[in-house]
Amino acid sequence: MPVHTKDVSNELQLDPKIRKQIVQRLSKEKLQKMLEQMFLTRFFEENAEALYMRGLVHGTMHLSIGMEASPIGSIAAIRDDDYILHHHRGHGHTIAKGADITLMMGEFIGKEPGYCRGRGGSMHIADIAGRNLGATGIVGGGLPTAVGIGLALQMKKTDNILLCFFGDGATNEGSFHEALNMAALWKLPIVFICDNNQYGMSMAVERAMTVHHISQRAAAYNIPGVTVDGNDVLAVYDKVSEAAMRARSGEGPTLVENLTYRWRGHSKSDRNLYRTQEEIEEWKQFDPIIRYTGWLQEYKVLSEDEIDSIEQSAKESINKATETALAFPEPTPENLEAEVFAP
Amino acid sequence: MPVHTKDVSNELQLDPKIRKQIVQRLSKEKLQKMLEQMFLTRFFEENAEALYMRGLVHGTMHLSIGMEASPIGSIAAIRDDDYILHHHRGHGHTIAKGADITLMMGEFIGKEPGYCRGRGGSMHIADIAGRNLGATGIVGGGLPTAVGIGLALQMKKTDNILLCFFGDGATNEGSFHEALNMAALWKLPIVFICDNNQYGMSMAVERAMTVHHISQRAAAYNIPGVTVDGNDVLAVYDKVSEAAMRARSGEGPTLVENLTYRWRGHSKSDRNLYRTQEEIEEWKQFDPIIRYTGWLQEYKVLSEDEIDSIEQSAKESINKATETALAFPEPTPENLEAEVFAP
Amino acid sequence: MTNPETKREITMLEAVREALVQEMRRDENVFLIGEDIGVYGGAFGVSKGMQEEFGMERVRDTPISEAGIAGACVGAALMGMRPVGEVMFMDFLTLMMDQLVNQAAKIRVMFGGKVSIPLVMRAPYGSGTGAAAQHCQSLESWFISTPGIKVICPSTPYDAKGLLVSAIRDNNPVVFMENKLLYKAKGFVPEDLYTLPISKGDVKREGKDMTIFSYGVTAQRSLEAAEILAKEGIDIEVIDPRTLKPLDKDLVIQSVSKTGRLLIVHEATKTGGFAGEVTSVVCESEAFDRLDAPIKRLCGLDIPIPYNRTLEKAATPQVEDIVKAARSLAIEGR
Amino acid sequence: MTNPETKREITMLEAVREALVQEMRRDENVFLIGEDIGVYGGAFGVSKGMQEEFGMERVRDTPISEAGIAGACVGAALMGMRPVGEVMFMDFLTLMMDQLVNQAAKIRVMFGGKVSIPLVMRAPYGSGTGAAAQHCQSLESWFISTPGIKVICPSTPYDAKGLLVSAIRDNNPVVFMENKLLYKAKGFVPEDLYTLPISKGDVKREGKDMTIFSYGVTAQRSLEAAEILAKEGIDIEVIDPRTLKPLDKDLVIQSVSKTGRLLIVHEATKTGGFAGEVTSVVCESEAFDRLDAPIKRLCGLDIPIPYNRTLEKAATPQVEDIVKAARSLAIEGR
Ligand SMILES: Cc1ncc(C[n+]2csc(CCOP(=O)(O)OP(=O)(O)O)c2C)c(N)n1
Ligand SMILES: Cc1ncc(C[n+]2csc(CCOP(=O)(O)OP(=O)(O)O)c2C)c(N)n1
Ligand SMILES: [Mg+2]
Ligand SMILES: [Mg+2]
Repeated sequence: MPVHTKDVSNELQLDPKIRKQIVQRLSKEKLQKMLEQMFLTRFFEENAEALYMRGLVHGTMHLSIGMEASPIGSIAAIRDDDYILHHHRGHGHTIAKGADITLMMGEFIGKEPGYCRGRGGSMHIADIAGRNLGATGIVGGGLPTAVGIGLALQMKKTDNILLCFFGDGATNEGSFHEALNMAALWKLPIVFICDNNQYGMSMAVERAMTVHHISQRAAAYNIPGVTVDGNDVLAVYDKVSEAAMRARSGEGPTLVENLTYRWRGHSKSDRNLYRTQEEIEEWKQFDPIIRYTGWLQEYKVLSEDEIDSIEQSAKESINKATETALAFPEPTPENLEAEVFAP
Repeated sequence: MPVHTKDVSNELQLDPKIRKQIVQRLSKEKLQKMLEQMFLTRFFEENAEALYMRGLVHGTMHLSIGMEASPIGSIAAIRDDDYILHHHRGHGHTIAKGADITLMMGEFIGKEPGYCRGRGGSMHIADIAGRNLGATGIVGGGLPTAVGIGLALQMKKTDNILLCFFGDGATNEGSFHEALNMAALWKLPIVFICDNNQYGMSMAVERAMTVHHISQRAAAYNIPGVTVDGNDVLAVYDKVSEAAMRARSGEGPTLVENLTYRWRGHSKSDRNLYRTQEEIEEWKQFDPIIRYTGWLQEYKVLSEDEIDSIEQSAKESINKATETALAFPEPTPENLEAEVFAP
Repeated sequence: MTNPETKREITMLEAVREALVQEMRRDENVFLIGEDIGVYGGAFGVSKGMQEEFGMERVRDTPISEAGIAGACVGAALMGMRPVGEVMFMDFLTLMMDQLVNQAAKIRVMFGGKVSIPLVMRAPYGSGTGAAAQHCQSLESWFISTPGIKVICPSTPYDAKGLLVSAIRDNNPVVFMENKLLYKAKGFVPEDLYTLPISKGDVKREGKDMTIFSYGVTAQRSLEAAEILAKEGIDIEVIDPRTLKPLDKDLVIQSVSKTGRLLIVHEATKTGGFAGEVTSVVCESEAFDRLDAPIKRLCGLDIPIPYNRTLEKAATPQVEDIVKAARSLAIEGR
Repeated sequence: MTNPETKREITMLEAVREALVQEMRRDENVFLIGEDIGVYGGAFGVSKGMQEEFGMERVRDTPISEAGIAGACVGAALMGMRPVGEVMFMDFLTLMMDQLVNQAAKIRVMFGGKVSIPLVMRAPYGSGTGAAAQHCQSLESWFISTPGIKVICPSTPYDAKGLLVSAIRDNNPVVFMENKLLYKAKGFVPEDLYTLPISKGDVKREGKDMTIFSYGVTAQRSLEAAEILAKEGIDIEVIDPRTLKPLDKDLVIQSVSKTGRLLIVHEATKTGGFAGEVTSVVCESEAFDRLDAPIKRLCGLDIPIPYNRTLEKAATPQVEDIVKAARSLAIEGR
């Protein structure tokens, strides 16, 4: 069993009173939007997976089913005019940042009207206009780039901030170290968010590093580090809100670790030999959507019927987006060399 | 004033009782050898500098005058059959590991009989037979290599260890992070030793990182980290001995930070604009050689006369080595391409 | 073409694994290190099952730390081991460049020839899997231009096994390129351990009208193209250097001297690619005077590899592109 | 040769600084970032005094974190700034390869052309300073073979200033190479801000018997060699591409079509170096038929640069080597 399974089930769980306070601080609209986004992400990926199985997608794909609370809770904590930078497992982040799901699906299938005109694919969805500065397929590759984004935000004297997402495995790359040090040194307006899903491909966190919590690594940069129940969208929202405030007020970066779990294999080629079926089942007990809908009902934010209808409408949106995207035109291979350099 | 000047003058100073115990644990021969090596290093570098001034040396040079206690105290703590890996400022390390000073000087001047046949120069002196695995000119570049050396020592089931040296500036390179993580994870027989001389070129440590002590970075790898008065050769010896024992007994790496100071400029082109003359003078009060000779007399290990004669004989050795090296033959540029690949 | 005396057909992937397994049985200094090479078997399954035989020490999973992996190889090699590193995709060599170029390639000369660095870095490369710009590169030219590193790129299972064994036994750093699309390609491979000489190319098909110089997957495509053109009466010689550095110049010079025409085909981008080097080698040789037409290059477009399958195909030479280029070169200068 | 209308002579180092200073005054989005570029003025003194005028934010000293510096440039460029990074020695680009190659060069295409990355990475390069194997490399061919990056390498103060300004204003990642030995070379440079076109080469000396193609310090050495050979009646045209990528192919083709002979000279290692690319460009052009002799390369030896001064000199083409090579090429094929 990976080191963190117990953490989420026990010590990290929010005190129900605090959770209730968080809910009370938020508007129904906001709480509902988070739920919508969680459903959209889940269904987007289920559809993506189905397309893949049907042979309609060429290439690879990294699903975040079971991890939705981390990107969605985090991004709910910032403003629309703030920025995000994410990584290969970035569907949730993209949806949370307000992407058009049809253009997203178009990119996933590699179509011309897709976000990246079919050049990027699932691993590289960016929505520049939506201030989603894209996804890198290089593990840890976004972290140094984040330094530059933070620097620009600071130098331009904006009050915007950046959320920089990466996985647990990425924290073993040298780029993580260089970026956190520079961001801490210059007090850049960045929140570094680790979607700790317990594995980097087949490597369990405890086989890849000697600290129990990735947030402990914040000590090397003298910045706050916090570990959160990453399957609790409200806890994530709360902790990232604090870190965002810190970043926005010029106090510098925070390292937030959202403990979560990936239900699916790493990518299509994964035979899951490095973990047990029991472990997966155990984590499915912490489905972030089921937990969230439970609380929404408990705190009387939404009724079961309302939730059902949100779920239904998300499913329909995704189905429609998929249909539309499948009908999108293909890009054509003319003049590819001409588009490499910007004029 | 850089952050650490006060540390050395106050809190880090060894309790005299402890220092006395360390002296008592060591043979006179050993204590004398450390002093000899400190003198040899100091005079080697003074001669090197003079040769440079006289235009007899082409290229660059990094002097460690004032820093001798760190490499010499550290390497005194290991066995002859142990290994070291060091960096651009590596004259002291090379002497401490028992190098032939004539071959060293020969390399410094770029002669064929020099350690690296004139191909390496001051920045790359290696004495493979003496288990000094050389110096890299890439800041932090030796750290990943150290992982491989440690791995080989462990896989071959030897009881040898490696001391891996680097500067304070190197700890901001990604390679530092990757290497320490891997070494900690696999409990490699390595002691990581930071010659913290307060600056990476013109960058004061506190302008380059947000932790007060580099040893705090050990927390990110869950290994011991210790800061030592790096101008006290006995304190260095003591702390590195402990870390060496840990490494040798299979408990894994330690991060040792030896606080010291470089009296000379970074290299020849340095105009010292980033620090004050007072600061340099203040640190000269902590001359590791003067401090050590003081204690040796205080604890009646050596008399003033004995010390003088050690000093004299070191000076003569270096002068003689310089003379011999200057008369060494130059390498010839035939068949250079043939030597690139090993047969 | 060298023809192995066996009737056993296995894939390139199996051939690579067999080379690793047999060398590891023979020499305990050989070990594997890389990301997810243990139970996962590596991203492409090359080392599948090997951890069971050799244990976690000798088939060592690492954190995601490419510089660390490369350094681990350099340091172990410095100590006399024979590490075989795996970089998951050749694109991630970007993160190993200091260790490979500034350390591995230079240590020997820099330290006066007193030490050697026998390491192999296996690097799956190339496009065609829909993995887009950051997972599809062919970066051989970086290493070809780095003194002190050898570069090998087999196009058949037979070559892969023999050359990988030689690479492991070689006393220098070797970048061993493995084309992802070829992993499933089958060929005859002897069961016994054997070596093939580094820096010896191979005539994959004899012909008299034109030489195609190619390696990796485009060597296979060139052979297909040659068969198609044979039906049109164009008789193509396909030569595969197998080792890109140091190059078997004699083979190229001899073949071109015979055919008078040279088409160089590779997947890597044209500008700055290996084809320029090969062109120069021929120009500087006696074969220059035997040329009946200018040397032509057919290489990857100067673009980051796109995700979309149609665009991706357009980015590198396919069989039909080779047919077209060779057909046009065949009549040039006549 | 383009001749500036000025009588003011300054060094290449001053020209580079002047370009930076004037662009920073003009455009507040331009900033400098690198190691020891503040009070220290950079390892070679290029930015000496600039922090006083522009402050610590716009002339930003960094920790020793090359990947971080490159990333800072990529991210800032993504946000519409125009960062100018300094890598202390070109050799340390090894530590920036992921950010430059996988991020900077690819982001534009990978994100569907919806963003651009206007960054400049200034890279002092080359040997001759006795800094040995890890501080003397000329790594241009890595970037020439990377789609999405431009490569510039000036050989005069005039070119340096005009091209650096253009590089800063260009909307793409540019590796700007500065030869260390040329920092002290003097030349006429207008005081006003001006630009020179990227991808336009320059005829540094007109001649009719042979073309020498060279850049950086070897372009200057080629000019010296040409003067020596002029006395022997050999009239050499020296062309300097100034931008290595995208290359001004027309200039090369025209010059070679005129002279019929081509010698390519560079400091970078011969094998896999840029000379191969240039050879191919000529072979693929109409100039091929005008060649009176095979194209020759005179380049760096395939070795890590040695420390010893004599060996170091032997490692790269010196004036006398160029004279010898050109003299021999002049009579070849006659
Ligand atoms: C530099 C680099 N190394 C390796 C890979 C291959 N790879 C892709 S995702 C992955 C695992 C990443 O783990 P983590 O950071 O935890 O993210 P997760 O996939 O779990 O979301 C690996 C090894 C890569 N894309 N880039
Ligand atoms: C990767 C790399 N970056 C930059 C340099 C240039 N450089 C050489 S020494 C040095 C300072 C190193 O500082 P530190 O690690 O503290 O060692 P010190 O010189 O103080 O002994 C720098 C920046 C280098 N050699 N390698
Ligand atoms: Mg993970
Ligand atoms: Mg220092």
